[in-house]
Amino acid sequence: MIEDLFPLLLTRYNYYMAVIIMMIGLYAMIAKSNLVKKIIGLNIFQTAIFLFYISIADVRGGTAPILIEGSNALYVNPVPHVLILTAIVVSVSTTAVALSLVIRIHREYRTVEEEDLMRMEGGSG
Amino acid sequence: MIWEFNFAMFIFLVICAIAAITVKNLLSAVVILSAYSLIMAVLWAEMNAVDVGFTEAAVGAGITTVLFIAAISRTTRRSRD
Amino acid sequence: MMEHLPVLVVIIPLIGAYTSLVGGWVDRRYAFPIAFINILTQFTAALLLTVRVMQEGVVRYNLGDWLPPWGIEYVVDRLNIYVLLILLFLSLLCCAYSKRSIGMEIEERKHTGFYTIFLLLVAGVTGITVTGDIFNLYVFLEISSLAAYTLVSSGRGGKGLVAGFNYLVMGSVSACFILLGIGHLYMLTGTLNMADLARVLPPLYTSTTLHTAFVFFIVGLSIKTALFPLHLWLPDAYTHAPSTVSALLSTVVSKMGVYATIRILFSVFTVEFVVGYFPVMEFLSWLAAIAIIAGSLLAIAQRDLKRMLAYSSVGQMGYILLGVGMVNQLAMTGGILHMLNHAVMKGCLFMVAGAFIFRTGFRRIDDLKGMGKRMPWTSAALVIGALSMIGIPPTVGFMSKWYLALGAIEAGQWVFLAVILASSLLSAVYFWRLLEYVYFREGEGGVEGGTGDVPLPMLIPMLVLAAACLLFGIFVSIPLSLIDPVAESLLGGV
Amino acid sequence: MREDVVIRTVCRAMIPFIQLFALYVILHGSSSAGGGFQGGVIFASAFILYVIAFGIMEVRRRMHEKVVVALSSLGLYIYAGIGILCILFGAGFLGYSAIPLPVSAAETRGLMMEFVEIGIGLTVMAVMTSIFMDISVKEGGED
Repeated sequence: MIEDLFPLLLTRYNYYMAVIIMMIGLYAMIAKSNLVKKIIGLNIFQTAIFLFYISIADVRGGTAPILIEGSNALYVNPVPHVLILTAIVVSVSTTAVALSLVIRIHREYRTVEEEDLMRMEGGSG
Repeated sequence: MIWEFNFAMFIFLVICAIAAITVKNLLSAVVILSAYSLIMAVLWAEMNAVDVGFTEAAVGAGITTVLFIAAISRTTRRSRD
Repeated sequence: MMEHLPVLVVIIPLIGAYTSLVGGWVDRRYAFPIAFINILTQFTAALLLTVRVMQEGVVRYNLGDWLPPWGIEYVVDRLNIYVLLILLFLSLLCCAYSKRSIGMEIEERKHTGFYTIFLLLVAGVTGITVTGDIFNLYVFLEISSLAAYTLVSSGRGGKGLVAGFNYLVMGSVSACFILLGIGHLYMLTGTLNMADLARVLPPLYTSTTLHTAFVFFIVGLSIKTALFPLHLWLPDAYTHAPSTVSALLSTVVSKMGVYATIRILFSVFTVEFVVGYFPVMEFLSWLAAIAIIAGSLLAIAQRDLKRMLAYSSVGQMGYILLGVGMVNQLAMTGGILHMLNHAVMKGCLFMVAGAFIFRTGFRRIDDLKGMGKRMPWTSAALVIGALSMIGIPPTVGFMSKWYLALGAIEAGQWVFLAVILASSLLSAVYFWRLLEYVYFREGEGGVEGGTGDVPLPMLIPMLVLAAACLLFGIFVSIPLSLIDPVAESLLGGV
Repeated sequence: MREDVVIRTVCRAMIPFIQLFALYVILHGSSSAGGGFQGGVIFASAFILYVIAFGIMEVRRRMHEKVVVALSSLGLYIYAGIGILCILFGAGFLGYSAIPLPVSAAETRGLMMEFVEIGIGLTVMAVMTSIFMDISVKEGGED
C-alpha cells in the first residue's frame, strides 16, 4: 500500500509544490498591505503556474525539444514551453505596468501601504 | 531527472517564496525573489525546458529584479508587513 | 486581400499603434488622426468581413503554414462578427469623443501614449473576437487588459492610479485562473483549438480534471466580467478613469469579457456539459439575478453620476448573463441583443457624464441642477439613454428586456421575470432622480463655467449613440437577423 | 558608485560580450533554445548595465528617446511587413515559404523566421529599455 503510494507521490509532487507556491503568492496578493509585496506575490503566483505547465510537458526520460540530426530521441512536449514563453512576456509587462503605477501612487500620496491609501481616500468615497 | 535534486530545489523554492513575502525590508524581498526566479530557472532547465529556463533567468531574475530595484529606489524601502 | 480579412483586422490596429506613436513623436497633433483613420479602416474591414460571413456562414483562417489543430486558427462566425462590429463601432465613437475630452483630463505630453495604448486595446479586443485558439484568447485578453489598466490610471490625480492598481491586481488574478484552466484543458486533451476541444471533450465530461478546469474558467471570467460578488474593482475604475476611458471600459472592455464567457461556455464546453454534467447555469443565472438587483440598489445609493452609472453597469452585466444562463433560445437572443443595447446606451450615458464634467466640472448629481436649459443637446441624449436603460418601448432597452422576459416565461422562472420587472422599476427610480435634477430643478444663482453644449467632436458621438438607441429599438430586426442563428447554433445540443 | 573605476572597467569589458551573446541568441532562435524575445531582453540588459555604470544621462546622450521609439516601431514593421509580404505572394499571414527566393522552401522559411526574430528582438529591446528608463528616472534629475 505504502509502496504503491510512494511512487505516485513522487511522480505528482511537483504539482503539489506548484499548488503550495501558488497559494503563497495568492496569499501575498490578498493579505499584504504593501503594494510592492502584492506585486511580488503576483510574480510568485505566475511562476508557480508556469511550473505547473512545465510539469505537464515533462516526459520521463525525455530530452529537450531541440532537433538533433540523426537521433530519434524522446522529446518532451514543446507546446507548453512556447505557451510559457508567451506568458512570461505577459507577466513581465504586467510587473512593469504595476511598478510604474506604484511609483506614481507614491509620488501622489507619499505611501505604498494600502491601509494608508484607504484611509486617505476614505472621506471622499 | 533526479528527484532528490528536484525535491531539494522545491524546498528552496518554498522557503524563498515565504521569505520574499515576509521580509520587512523590500530590497531584501526583491533579492530573495530574484533567487527564487533563479532556482525556478535551474529547475526548469533540469526538467528539459531549456528555453523557458533560459528566459526565466534573463527575465525573472534579470529584468524583473532590476525593475523592482529601480522602483524601490524611487519609492520606499520599508514595508509594514 | 478579401480572404485575409480575419488577420488584417487584428494587424491594422497593431501597426496603427506604432504608427501613431511615431507620428506623435514627429508632431503631437498627428496621433489622433492616425488613430481615428486606423479604427475607421478597421471598421470598414470588419464590414467587408460581415458580408463574407453572411454569405459563407463561417470564415476560417490559418496563421502561417500550420493547419488547425497545431497552428493558430482564426474563426469568424456570426457571433464573432456581431461582437466585433459592436466593439469597433464603439471604439470609433470613443476615439472621436476623446479628441476634445482628454484635453482636460490627461496631461498633454501623454496624448501620444494615450492613442498608442488605445489602439493596442482595440487590437486586443479584436483579437479576442476573431481567434479560434484558446491560448491566443488568453494572450489577447491580457493585451487588452494591460492596456485598460494603463488607460484607467492615465488621468490626473491619484484616485485613478489606486483604482488602476486594484483593477490590475484583480485582473491579473483572473488571468492567472484562466491560464490555469487552459493548462488543465491542455493536460487533458493536448489541444488548444476551440473547435478541436469541443470535438474531443465529450467522452471526458465526467473527468475531475475537466471540472477543475471549468471552475477555474468560471472564476476567472467572472472577475473579468465583474459578476456581482467579484465586481469590487469596477466602480472605482469606472469612476476615476478619464471620461473617454469610462465609456470605453463600460462598452468595449466589459463586452469582451462577456464574449469570452459565452465563447468558452458554449463553444468549448458545450451546452450538454454546462447543463447536464456540471449544472452551473442555474447557479450563474441566480448570481446574475442577484447582480441585477444589487447593482440597481447600489446605484440608487450613489451621489456621484459616474459611480451611479458604474453600479448600474454591474446590474446590466447581470442581464446579459441572465439571458445566457437561462439556456433557452428567447432568453439567449435577449442576452446577446443586450450586449448591443448596453454598449449603445451606457456609451451614451458615460459620454453625457463626461460632457457635464467637461463643461462644468460637476460630478455629483445634486450639482447638475438646471442642466437641461444650459446644455440642451447633451441633456436630450441623457433622456434617451435613461429611457432606454429603464426600458420604455420605442427604445432599444425595451426590446432586450422583452426577449429576456419571454425567455424567463418560457423557462418557467417566474422569479427571474419578477427580477427583470423590479430592476426596471429600480432603474426608473435612479434615472428619474437624475432627470428631475437636470430638468426640473433650477440652478442656483450665478452659474460658473461656460454655458452651451460641448464642442461638436464630443457632441456628435453622443448623439449618434442616442439615435442608435432609438433606431435599433424601432428597427430591431436588423441586429436580430444577425443573431437569431447565433442563439440557435450556440444551443445546438438542446 | 558612478566614480567606481572597477565597475566602469568591468562593464566596459562585459557589455560588448553581452551584446554579442544577445545577437547569437536572436539569430539562433529558429534552430535552438532562444529567440527574439530572450535575445531582446539580454540586449536590453546590456543597456541597463550601461545605465548602472555610467548614469542615465550618458545613455540619454547616446540613445535618445526618439531612437527608442523608432527602433520599437521598426521591429514591429519588420514583423508585420514580412507577414504582409507573405500575403502579397499569395500565402497566409506569415506563410513564409511562399516568398520566392532563389533557395529552397525550407531555407526561405528559416531565413524569414530569422528576420521576424530580429524584428521581435528590436522591439523587445527598445520597449524594455524605455520601460527601465521610465521607471528609474526622476523628473529633472538622474538617479
